[in-house]
Amino acid sequence: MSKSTATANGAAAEVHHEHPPYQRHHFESVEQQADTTNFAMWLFLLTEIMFFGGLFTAYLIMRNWYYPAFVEASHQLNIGWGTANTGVLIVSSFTMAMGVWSAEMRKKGMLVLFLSLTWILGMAFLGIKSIEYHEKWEKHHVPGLHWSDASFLNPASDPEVYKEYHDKPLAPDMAEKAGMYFFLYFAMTGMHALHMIIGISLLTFMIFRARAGAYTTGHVTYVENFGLYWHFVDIIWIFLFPLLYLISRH
Amino acid sequence: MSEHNGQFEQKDEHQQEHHIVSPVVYGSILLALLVGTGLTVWASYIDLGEWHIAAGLTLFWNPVVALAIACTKMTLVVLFFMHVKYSTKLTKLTVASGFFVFLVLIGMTMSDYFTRAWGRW
Amino acid sequence: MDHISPVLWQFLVKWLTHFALFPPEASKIAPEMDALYFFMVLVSLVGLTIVVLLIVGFSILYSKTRHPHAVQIEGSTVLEATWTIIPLGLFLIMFVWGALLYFRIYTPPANAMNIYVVGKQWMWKVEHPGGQHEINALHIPTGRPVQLTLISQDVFHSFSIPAFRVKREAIPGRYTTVWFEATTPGTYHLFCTQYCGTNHSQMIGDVVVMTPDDFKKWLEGSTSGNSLAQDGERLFASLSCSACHNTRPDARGPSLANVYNSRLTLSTGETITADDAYLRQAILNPSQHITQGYAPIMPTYQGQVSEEGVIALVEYIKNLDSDYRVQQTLNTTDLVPESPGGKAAPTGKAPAAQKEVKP
Amino acid sequence: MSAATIVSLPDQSTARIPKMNFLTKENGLLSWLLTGDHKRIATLYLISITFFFFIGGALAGLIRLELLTPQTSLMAADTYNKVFTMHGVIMVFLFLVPSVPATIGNFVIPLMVGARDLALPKINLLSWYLYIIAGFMVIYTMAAGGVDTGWTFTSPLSTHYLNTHVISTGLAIFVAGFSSIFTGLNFIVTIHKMRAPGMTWFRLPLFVWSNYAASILMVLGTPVLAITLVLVVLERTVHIGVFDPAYGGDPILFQHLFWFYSHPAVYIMILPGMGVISEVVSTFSRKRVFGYTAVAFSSVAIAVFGFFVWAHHMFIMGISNYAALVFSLLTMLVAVPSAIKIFNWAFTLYKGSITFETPMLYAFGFMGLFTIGGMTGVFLGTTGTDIHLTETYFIVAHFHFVMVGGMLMAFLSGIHFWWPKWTGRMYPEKISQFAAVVTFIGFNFTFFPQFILGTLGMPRRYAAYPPEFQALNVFSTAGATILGVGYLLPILYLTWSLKYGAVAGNNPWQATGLEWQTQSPPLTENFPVIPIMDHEAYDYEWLEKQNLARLRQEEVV
Repeated sequence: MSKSTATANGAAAEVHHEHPPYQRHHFESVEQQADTTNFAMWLFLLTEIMFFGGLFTAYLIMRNWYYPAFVEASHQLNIGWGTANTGVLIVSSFTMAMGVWSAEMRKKGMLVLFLSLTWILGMAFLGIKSIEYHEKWEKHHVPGLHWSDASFLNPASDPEVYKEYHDKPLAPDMAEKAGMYFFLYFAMTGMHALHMIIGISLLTFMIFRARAGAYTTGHVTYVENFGLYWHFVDIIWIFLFPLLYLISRH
Repeated sequence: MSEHNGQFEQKDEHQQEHHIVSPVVYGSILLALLVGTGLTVWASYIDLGEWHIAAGLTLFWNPVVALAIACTKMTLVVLFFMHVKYSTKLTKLTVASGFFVFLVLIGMTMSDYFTRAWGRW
Repeated sequence: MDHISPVLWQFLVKWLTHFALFPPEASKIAPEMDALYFFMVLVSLVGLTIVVLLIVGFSILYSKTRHPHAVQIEGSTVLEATWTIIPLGLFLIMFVWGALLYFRIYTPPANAMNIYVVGKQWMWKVEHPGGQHEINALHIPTGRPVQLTLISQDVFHSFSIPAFRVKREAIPGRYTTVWFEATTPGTYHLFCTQYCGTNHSQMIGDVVVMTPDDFKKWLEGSTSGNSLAQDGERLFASLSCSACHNTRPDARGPSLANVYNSRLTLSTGETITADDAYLRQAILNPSQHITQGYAPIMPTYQGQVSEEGVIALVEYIKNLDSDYRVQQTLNTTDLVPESPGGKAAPTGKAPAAQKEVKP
Repeated sequence: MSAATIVSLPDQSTARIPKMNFLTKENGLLSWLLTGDHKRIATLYLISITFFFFIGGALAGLIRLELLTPQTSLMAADTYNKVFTMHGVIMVFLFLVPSVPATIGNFVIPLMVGARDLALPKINLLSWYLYIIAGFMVIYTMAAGGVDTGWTFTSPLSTHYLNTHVISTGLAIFVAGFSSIFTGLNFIVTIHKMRAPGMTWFRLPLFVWSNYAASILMVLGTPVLAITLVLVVLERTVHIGVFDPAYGGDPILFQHLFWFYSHPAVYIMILPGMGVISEVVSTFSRKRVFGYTAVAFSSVAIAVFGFFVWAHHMFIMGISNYAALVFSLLTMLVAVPSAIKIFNWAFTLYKGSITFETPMLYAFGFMGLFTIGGMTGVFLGTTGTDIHLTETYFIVAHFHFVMVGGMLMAFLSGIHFWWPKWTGRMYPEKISQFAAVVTFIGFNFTFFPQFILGTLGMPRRYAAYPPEFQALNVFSTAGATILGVGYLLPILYLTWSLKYGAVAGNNPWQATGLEWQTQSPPLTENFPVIPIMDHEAYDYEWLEKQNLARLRQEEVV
């Protein structure tokens, strides 16, 4: 108690010393502000976990029910693109981490460089994703909007997939459940892509701020917290990739 | 409890704040993650077989392995890229509680689905 | 009394005549349910009285006028432990007691007579095994366990008979069951308690409990000519299920004789009991469970067979203990003739009548 | 003022509302719409929430009127369905969930922990704007013809069979959800990081503890509801999805996901109310809360166990019997902490020095009604009796006892308790006490008959019902009118007090919380100098010392 009062006086004293420009009025110290925003970011990520949690639950149940449909539907995904995208996202996570590092080291040039790299990789991810989406549209694999069971009722009608996996034709009732897979595929990757888009738009803004030197004067909180967000989006993909692309490829 | 929290908590975070992870660590993590990705793709192409635990309850190894690798990758990202390894108890607790509730959602929902066969409907 | 307006007067009379605290106990489970219910009411009342007494008592004893200076008290671990443990104990008693009831109500006995109920917006369709159809009404005998197999053909409904203290949701796409044994003849309310759209409150009916004799009379009086199983048999023939499900060596589908309640081994290696729910799935989503040794070639009958149709098929397959008639339907393209067994046995043992004929 | 009161108002002839306070700091609409001040945002919230409460209340009135007669005489069945749906949606998502946290919590938590503001003022303002957007979407829905899914959005009814405005309502709730996520997030961060020097966890007022617990539920539960509603909307638009069996989905999955939020939501609604009761009971019996730690931890226990019990809403929906057992057992466990709280409050009165100002009367009402509400909750958590009682008026009565009898009583208690701090003025004591009593009587008249109705088997959400249920329904409606009066009175005299009320001074109730040690209405930055907490919560001796010290100073001057 006495100890706490002692430090308390210290804290009270802090009110009077000079504030850096980026310290909000209601914080006692820069550290407090940094901790606070950092903790807030983590809590926000918790909500994000639960947000995707609902989707994952739905996915697991449907996958258990309609396993054959899920297998053949996932064979329709291009594993090359998927792997590439995973790589891209992981590297972007790395560049982001490096961005945080250069902000901490107060290296303005490197910060801008790494943020831009992250931006480019993020765009690359979205580009690849859109190629995949387009492919799905071409193949009539967009449930509800542009859908046909053909490639599951008769896999042979789709040679390049068939020659790899020799899928057996699905019974009609199971074939239509492939639509369920693609519904979840679009829901999950779509939700993930949305997070990417939000991230990239924030990055754009940050790159300009960074060039103005906003984050290399000791105020790294913003970059750090954005980093947390970016890594979280990466983690979601780390799970989406095996769940959606890698259902029994053998 | 009360001593552990309060402004003391903020103090030790203050020291943590300036722990800067070296690019070498980041680099090696990146490497590990890429290797993990390669591994999981490779593993998905070989049939790892299955395990009949009981009648009507079979465990396929492929998804298990895939998820295990994914979890490892996640742990690496969380610990190093997201600095949790160097953060306060509070942050660690926050992360833990997040995953706990996530598992509650999935686990307890599943508990319903898996025990339905037990009853006669 | 003249100063009381007649409306109010009527109203009071109506209230006094209709006043009741709980519905009639017309099933075997009802008294047990009420026993638990009143136990809980008692506990609640005691609890409430304690709380109110404490609040009122303290407010009088320690009001500022009487007790100007408060005595600061940290708390008391002993007291707090007491009012943690005692409620917990009581709650656990209720939990166990309730769980026992729950399992009884939702686990029908083997000898129960089965009646199918189909819920749709906004009516209840009841299918007796003897082929009697009812809408928004359910006739049942006393002194005999009755199992309801419920299904909905659109949204969630809930089949509630307050007088029996039973309730079960009718879920689209899956059978649920509940059972009861009526004790006192009479007419009771039947409600849909799960909100199901515009005319939810019109989805009500009567449960008519009759003495076994009256019930027998009613069955005979209201039969539609065919037993449910016979309807099923016609459907079975007209959908030409027998083309595959027969005993020929080259049969593309498993024979269905005695399949009901047997353990089936699926292509995935796991085994499963062929209960009503399974049979229904096998008709509507055939490829979800493939019997070992057969190809997933069976087309789905989703959309082609109504829920009643499925029920008829299920009832037919349930009672299919020989393939004789299946063979017949193979040989003759036209529908099978009435079997004498059909009318006689309203419980739907139609094909059973063929036992003697079987070589 | 009679002897039996602790109200100590300054000398009215000299007393003035301080010139400099958060209300007078800046003027003009923009200074409000762009404010970061938690007190101003709380005020905005209070106004908007009251607005929606009275819309919801009006709808409730319509429901009760329709139920006067067994037939659908006042409105057609589908109109009735729309009315009770909108009543549910508005009351749950636009009133109960944000009621205490976003208004009172928003106002007093930073004051209580001795901070200058919530940790994230901009997020706080954003959460209000989200709330308003959600509100407008709901109003749009009503204007455009309403929605009749019931506030539970049961699939496949909501996803397939209705052609009313499910999508706009769903999105409205989605937005409202994020508004409450941000409030909760803000509270957690503030309570962790913004406490004044010396304000350790166990010196926090219990109001802070209970809001902390509720915030955890908001942050972890709400997103699941959000994603569920997104899936419902998708299913309606693209006609394929995971809920409707017609598409191969599972409606039970919807129930799981929906109740995973909507059961903890019940605790989101009640926990902050419990916090208010702790403050009020302690203050008006001049005594620290009996067993502070027990009450504090019971809040956290409710929050934690709250996540394990959701499937008790699904006992008759064909979930596995064994799952039902587990969920029922856990439900019993979560009932205990509430019991602990009730008894701790009751014993807080023991050897106290009790006065009966309006907030205390509401608090007494809360304790009585919440006891009933909680016990009847056990009826429904018990698998056996649930079969008979669920989906009837019993469940309606139960959650209205908890939500209206519990939460609304607590809300009014809190408003009356902190009103002088908020506005700097007192409301007329006698009439407010009268209003409290009227509310209590009206409430019991309205909802107690519904327990009997439920036991008799009258299903909920019925526009028409068998005639033998009429008598009790008439009683219920009669009570509702009384209740209505009880809710209108506060609006009148509180508004009146804004201009004509007596000047309250810093600490009219002689309460110990930090918020009472600063001027009322407080400064925008809350405290001239951040206080240093050197005593326990509810330390009335400390308060007396303070007062003596102040007197001596005044003598010296």
